Amino acid sequence: MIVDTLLVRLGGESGIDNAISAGDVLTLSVARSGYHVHTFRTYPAEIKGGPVMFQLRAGVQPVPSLGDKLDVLLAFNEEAWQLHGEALRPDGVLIFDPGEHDAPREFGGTAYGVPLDRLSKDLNLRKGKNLIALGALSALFGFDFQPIQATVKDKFGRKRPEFVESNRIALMAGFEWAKENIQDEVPFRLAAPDSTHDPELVMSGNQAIVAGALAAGCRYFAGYPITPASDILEEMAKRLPPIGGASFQTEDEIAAIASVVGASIAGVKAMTATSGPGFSLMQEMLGLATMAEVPVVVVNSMRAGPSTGMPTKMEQADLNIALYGGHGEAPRIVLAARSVEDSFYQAMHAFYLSETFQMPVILLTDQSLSHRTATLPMPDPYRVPVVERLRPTAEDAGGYQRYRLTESGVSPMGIPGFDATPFTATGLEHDEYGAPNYTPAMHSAQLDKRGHKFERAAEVLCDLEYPLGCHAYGAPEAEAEVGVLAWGSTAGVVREAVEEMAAEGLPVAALVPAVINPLPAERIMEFAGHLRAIIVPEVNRTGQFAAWVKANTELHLISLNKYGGLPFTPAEIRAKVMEFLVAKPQEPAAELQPTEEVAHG
Amino acid sequence: MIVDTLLVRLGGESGIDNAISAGDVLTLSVARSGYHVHTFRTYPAEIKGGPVMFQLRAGVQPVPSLGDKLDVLLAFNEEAWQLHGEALRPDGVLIFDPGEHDAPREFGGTAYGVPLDRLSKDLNLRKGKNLIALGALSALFGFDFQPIQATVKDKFGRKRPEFVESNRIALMAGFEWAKENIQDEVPFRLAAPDSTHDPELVMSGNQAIVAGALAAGCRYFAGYPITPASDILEEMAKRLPPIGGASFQTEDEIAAIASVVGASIAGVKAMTATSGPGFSLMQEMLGLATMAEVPVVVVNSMRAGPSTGMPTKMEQADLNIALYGGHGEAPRIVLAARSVEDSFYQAMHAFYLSETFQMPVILLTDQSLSHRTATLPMPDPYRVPVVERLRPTAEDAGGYQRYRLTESGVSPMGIPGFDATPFTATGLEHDEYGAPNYTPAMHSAQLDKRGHKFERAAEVLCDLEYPLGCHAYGAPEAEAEVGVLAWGSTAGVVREAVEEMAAEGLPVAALVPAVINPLPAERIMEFAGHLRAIIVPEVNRTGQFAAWVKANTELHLISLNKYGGLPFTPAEIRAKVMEFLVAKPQEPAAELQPTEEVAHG
Amino acid sequence: MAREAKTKPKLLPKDYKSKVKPTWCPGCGDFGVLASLYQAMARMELDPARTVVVSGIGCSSRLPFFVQTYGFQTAHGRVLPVAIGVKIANPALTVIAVGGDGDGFSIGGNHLAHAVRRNPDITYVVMDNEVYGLTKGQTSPTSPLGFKTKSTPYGSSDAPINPMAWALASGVSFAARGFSGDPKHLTDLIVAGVEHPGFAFIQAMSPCPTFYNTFDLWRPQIEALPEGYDPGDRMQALSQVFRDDGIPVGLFYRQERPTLDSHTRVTAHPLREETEDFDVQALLEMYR
Amino acid sequence: MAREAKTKPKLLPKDYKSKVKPTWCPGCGDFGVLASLYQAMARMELDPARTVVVSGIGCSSRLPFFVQTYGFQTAHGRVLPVAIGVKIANPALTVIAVGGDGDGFSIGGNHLAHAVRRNPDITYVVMDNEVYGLTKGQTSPTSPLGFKTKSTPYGSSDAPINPMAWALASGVSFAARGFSGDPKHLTDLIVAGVEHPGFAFIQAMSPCPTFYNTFDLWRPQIEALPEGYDPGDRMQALSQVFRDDGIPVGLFYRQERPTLDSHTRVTAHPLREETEDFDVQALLEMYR
Ligand SMILES: Cc1ncc(C[n+]2csc(CCOP(=O)(O)OP(=O)(O)O)c2C)c(N)n1
Ligand SMILES: Cc1ncc(C[n+]2csc(CCOP(=O)(O)OP(=O)(O)O)c2C)c(N)n1
Ligand code: SF4
Ligand code: SF4
Ligand SMILES: [Mg+2]
Ligand SMILES: [Mg+2]
Repeated sequence: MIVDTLLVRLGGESGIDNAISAGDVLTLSVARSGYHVHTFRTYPAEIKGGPVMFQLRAGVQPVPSLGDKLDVLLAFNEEAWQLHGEALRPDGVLIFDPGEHDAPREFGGTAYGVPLDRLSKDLNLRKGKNLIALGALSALFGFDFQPIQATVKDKFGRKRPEFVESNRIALMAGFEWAKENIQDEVPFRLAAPDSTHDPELVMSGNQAIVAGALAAGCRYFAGYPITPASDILEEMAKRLPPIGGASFQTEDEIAAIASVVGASIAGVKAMTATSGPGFSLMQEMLGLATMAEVPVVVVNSMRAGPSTGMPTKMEQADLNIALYGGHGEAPRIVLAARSVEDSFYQAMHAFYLSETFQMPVILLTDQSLSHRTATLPMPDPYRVPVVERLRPTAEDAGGYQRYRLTESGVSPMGIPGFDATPFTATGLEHDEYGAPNYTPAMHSAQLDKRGHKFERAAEVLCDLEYPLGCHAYGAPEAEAEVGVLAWGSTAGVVREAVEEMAAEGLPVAALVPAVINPLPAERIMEFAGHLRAIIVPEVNRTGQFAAWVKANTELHLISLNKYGGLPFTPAEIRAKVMEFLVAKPQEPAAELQPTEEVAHG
Repeated sequence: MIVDTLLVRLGGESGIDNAISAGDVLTLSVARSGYHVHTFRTYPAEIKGGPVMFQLRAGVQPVPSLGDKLDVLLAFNEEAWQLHGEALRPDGVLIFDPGEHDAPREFGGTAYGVPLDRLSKDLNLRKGKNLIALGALSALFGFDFQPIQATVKDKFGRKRPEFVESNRIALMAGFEWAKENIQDEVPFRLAAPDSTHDPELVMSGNQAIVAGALAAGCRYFAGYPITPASDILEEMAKRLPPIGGASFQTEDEIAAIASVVGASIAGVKAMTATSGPGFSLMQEMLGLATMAEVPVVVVNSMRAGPSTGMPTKMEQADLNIALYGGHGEAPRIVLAARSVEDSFYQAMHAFYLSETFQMPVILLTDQSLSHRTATLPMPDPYRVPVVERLRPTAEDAGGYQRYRLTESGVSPMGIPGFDATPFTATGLEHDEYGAPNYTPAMHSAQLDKRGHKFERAAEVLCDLEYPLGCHAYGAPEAEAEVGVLAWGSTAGVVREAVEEMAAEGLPVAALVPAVINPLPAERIMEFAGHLRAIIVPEVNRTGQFAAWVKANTELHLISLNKYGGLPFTPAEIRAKVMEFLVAKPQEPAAELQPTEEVAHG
Repeated sequence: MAREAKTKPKLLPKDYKSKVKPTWCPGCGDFGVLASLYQAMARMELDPARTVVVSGIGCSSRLPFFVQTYGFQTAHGRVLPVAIGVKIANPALTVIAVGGDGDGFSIGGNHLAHAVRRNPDITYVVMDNEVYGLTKGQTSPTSPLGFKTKSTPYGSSDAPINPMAWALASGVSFAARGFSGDPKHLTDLIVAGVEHPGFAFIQAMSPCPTFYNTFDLWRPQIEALPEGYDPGDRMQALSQVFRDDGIPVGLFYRQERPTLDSHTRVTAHPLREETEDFDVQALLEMYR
Repeated sequence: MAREAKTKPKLLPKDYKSKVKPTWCPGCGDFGVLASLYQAMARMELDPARTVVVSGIGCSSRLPFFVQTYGFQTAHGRVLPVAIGVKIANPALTVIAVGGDGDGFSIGGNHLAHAVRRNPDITYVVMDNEVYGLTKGQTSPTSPLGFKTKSTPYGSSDAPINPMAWALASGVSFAARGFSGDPKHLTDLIVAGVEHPGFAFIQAMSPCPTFYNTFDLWRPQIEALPEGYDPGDRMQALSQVFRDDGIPVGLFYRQERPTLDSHTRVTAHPLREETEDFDVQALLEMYR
């Protein structure tokens, strides 16, 4: 059977089977062959030992989500079969190592035993199993051989040339063994790629954020390592110095955000990136940025919490702290990236908003998106304006008022070394010059100033267009009966489920805003229109986004929560939507779904 | 005229006029004379210099609020008149120093010039002005002389005996000068106190919290100085060692909450206290306490924010961070103290809940309540059960599961040195034994466990009675047409305004819960009943409590916001209520008040 | 430090092993430190129910799970203030804090300096691998200048911290350095540290073969402190820690001075057991 | 450190005075430090538009408001990481950090140690009054043992921190101590600190007459470093800072070593001015 998408999962033991690096090589080479790809991976929190899995979904058309049941499972050991067997479709393909375990009896699909360990030992390759497996996969599914080899060379060629050769040998060994020993035709094969255009880019969500930030003019980064945000620090450390910027690993997250605030005071677009525990630590300094009106961008890549939680698993549970995390009334703009491509645009967007409104902007992503690699069309950086903060003019020179009470709430910001307008910024309440002032009138006025900026941001954000604004999928909204309202990385699964259902003629539409605060409430109300039910899927227990939308719209929403550290699958979204589609349209929504529903995951 | 309450304000320059210490002495002595008292004070954030004010309201009956217009203003200097003249009732009494300025022409009430500075210089007293002023006040208003002298002796007798004598001289000098030079009868005089019962206690809100915590069994405190919470640290440092407890000034707030978590793991009831900036810093460790299920109590005394804000001013703007401040899903119980007396009970309550549910409890107070001194009847500590956390039994000894998935969500907690049940607590997600576990099923189950405890707390809290539960004031709820729903220290003004209106026959009732999370939503719905309008006054800009109630009840609420760093006055509450009472009852509430209202303060 | 009555059956090092299998990479230096800890615990016959091992976050901070005593893995960098809370709450407990160089000297550096000056009776073993293990190989505060990692691809520009000098300058009352490749010696140091009444800081050089394999680099440099070395002389200790040749190991400094709990607390009982009957009414009467 | 072209009219100390009137108590030691700073600024002819004075929170941290340059009062304890951000972003600026002993050695202690090892070209003046002024007189990390305050009514049990030793142990490249009662000497130290290419730590002993009046206690103890003292010798510096008689003042230590910005940055231009044309498309192409 020729299929449009193929979903392959590699499961093994961390530090032994190198399933992740095999997956990375496979991903890049499949993408270079012209397919669209979308990956998902989970690591243990241990460095070595513990189960890892890497999953690649390749398609002829764009693949917005991680997919549902696996087409192919490559199990390096028995535990991998036990962990992932259930995820394999009944008629799927299992590739296992007969040296590790027997073909599982209960499995009714096609099972191929490939003696990975033995072949690797025969070749005297200590870490060859993964490339042998790739070779076998290629032989079976007719993947092009060339790009795999080229990818290995690209990835390791400079640093470890001997590695390239041993990998080539391993690849060939797996390939040839499979050609010789497995004659059956595999049950499904991916259709040929669309060869009419160049291969797309292949990036991770975190790489896209870095590229977007650099495109927006970010030239200062400071951070402290933390999973799953560390690679933003690492990428910045690599990219910034050559283009004249600076990157800096600090002693902790407080120092990171503090130095970012300092760099911004000195006139540079600056950013930090962290995850939950570090984000909690940054709350005080974020309040200072709001109070002193300093533009800063903070990326928070969410992982399962609370506390240290599950550092290598995903969750969408840091929305509340992003919205409300600081003491006092300290508005912040909150964005959530929806895909790898969107990560690029939202990073640019974050700088646009932060410079325009002179306040902190928080960009949320999560473990699944940060570490997702996916194909994307070359982004167009001109789609997002690159702006600079408002600066003092000659008029301001005498008696410069840094915190002048303007109508928009935004006032010109002098930069040391560039503007002859010295002033002292402070976290204390202050008058228009910046001097401490505790009178009721001034406190109210400055609170209003900071609030108005934010409220004005809501207006600006109202008519955002693609790629920055709300994304809509599925049936035309006027015809839809059931809606799905999602945020962040859940966008992909929702898109896939809803588009598929709409293609089947089902009246389902979806809306996914990127700007979470200020929420595009009007657009959401418009979407809600005459929908019978609005489902809000999110990977958390209490429905943080649903509560936020309710607080802003008073809509009745149906929460679909999953909280096991893994993303939704399209099938889960579809199942929930179907509950409401099968119900008679006459019944009012409230009766269909009197209480909020929770699906454990 | 004989009056039931008298409102006196002392305004001067910090470090020069000693208005605050004069106020403290006056308060204590008036209370000892058998009156009820209620104070309010604002300091500058500077140590010396800057305007301070101290306000005492004394009454024959309990005085729940700081009152409205001043009956008496004692202005130590001209600035004090400028700052506070407007607050003085037109027919009020102004006492000023003619050496500082002339009697203000625009003032139509009674003005007495008392040469405070000259008298003090004549007596060669460097810091005597304040006691001279008290002497004059006593002469004019017929305050009892004896308690003032006794109070001075109590306060300073041991440390500075020479001070007692010089103060006595100053007091007498002011008294005699006024007797000699001012013959007029003052326009109002306080009625004689009710002498049938003993004088009540006189405590500050922070002192009441400390007493309540000690009564609940708190034996460990750690904190870092911060206004307006420092005196909790100071009081604990004084009180704990003599009763066998320990108190500890740490290097910062993170260390404070960390050591409290450590002390609690070792089996001791432990607490810390801070204000906004410190509370922001504690968010990560609070998440650990939720995750590892460690009982801790954190007092957050709110001051005007964001950032360093206005450390000596009040605001009710830390509700959001108290509810939502940590990353991930980390439920916490949130209480808000409503009065000095309630501070005692809620501190006990906090320990009751924290030990019962093995989770952090946040007790909110604010600058105005922390530093308010007021009379209160002797609290009854037996009204709040003193409990200990659930402990392992003999059955648990083999294969002890610290995080057993019980129905209630609460599982027995072993204490090192007391229980032979070693286990390792962690901020990682864990299995029932406490070992790290990242499976979806275990993460969901443990999130549910932690969530269920909290949800069960909601049930327990539903039928709380006085003093812990909701306080209700004013007209019988069945008869009320307009309701006021308040929280925290705003309780006092609301009570006063609503009781007065109800006494006038107006159909107004108020409800003030102490437990903010989980919110007693049913009780609030019951209160809402058939009310035409529900007004939610709070000292912040965005209506944090109103939003929280809406999220929990979907009620339509009318926000009354004031945000200048000062509390509401009863008149402001009354004015807002009247807007809705004068409207015809036929009109629907939504038309009366289509948008939220904001009153600047 | 709590010792058990000698009537109980003697515990062996393996009795301190918990059921949780160490998750460290094969060859990780931390195995040596863990083995030393088991040995030291057995030698001192620590009562598992009266011993608390506290840690932060990092590979090294996983250690408490592997020890069959009470344990608490806290948040990154917060091991010491938590340990101090435990100790003040119950001075009868043996409190051992452990962690890594990132946990202890980067995010947690200030708590170290302040713990040191307060001198709580806690033993703090830092497994120093000069790298961030758990987050996969970034530069740590003890990494050498010019160190190339993913977070410093052009080489680290920060002079490394000298943790021993730091502790000595902050007034530490016990400072020692060991090597995970010599668990016997490390065992001795841990025993001495636990028995020292006050804060004992032990820098355990513990290589990370996965991200910075220093076994071969360090082993030839490890050497005992010079003969006749006097651990009572702080200036001498400082001159040893500032040496730029070799990695001297041993007890650098020891001094007895009052401990935090001897100050903070009126008695040395667990706070839970404090007998003082507290009469809240009497306290409240003071406010009349 | 940025110097102005000599063509502009010479600025006098009073020209660095802002319109905001100091809010300190009469007699506060910080007045002396402020006066020294005005003097030092004038002597170096610092350009107010190219100078940034950064602080934390405390009485002493109010200082930036009183200086007519750019200023930033940050959060309690965070003065140094903010100052470092400013400096890296624009190495052409003169960055002066100021604060108190609580701000710098208690909540902010770790940032000091890490700033020191990175050696940014910043001058950090700590006004040490051995007490928390702004919060009304609690014990600070430099308060003497046994110090009785509202937060330590039975006397402080924590051995004080020795900030100079701390800085030296962390590898500071310039360490000096002055006294606010001798503003002339302090001026010289500030000038030397600002001119030093690297991190200059200056402990300015600055009494708080309101909560801990040490003028009379300290004045007789203040003395110059011994004759022939060599500020190039770290061990000698340490032996001076550990002295328990007298309060030696002067330049304890100076060493030139690469600064943070010389490492972190490819050029010494303000980042805003960086000319490298960045082509995001070229970067993106690398991901094909
Ligand atoms: C607040 C916070 N920031 C960052 C992290 C991520 N993190 C976990 S361990 C670690 C450093 C580990 O290094 P080290 O302490 O040296 O331990 P090792 O793994 O080398 O033993 C970091 C940065 C975290 N968990 N929490
Ligand atoms: C996070 C935080 N914690 C506590 C405070 C309260 N606070 C303000 S200043 C200060 C200490 C001041 O002492 P120091 O730094 O020595 O300055 P001084 O007033 O003595 O000059 C404290 C604890 C705060 N503003 N922020
Ligand atoms: S990464 Fe390094 S420190 Fe961590 S377990 Fe592996 S070898 Fe040990
Ligand atoms: S309290 Fe002390 S430090 Fe603060 S201004 Fe007054 S004298 Fe100076
Ligand atoms: Mg390490
Ligand atoms: Mg100080």
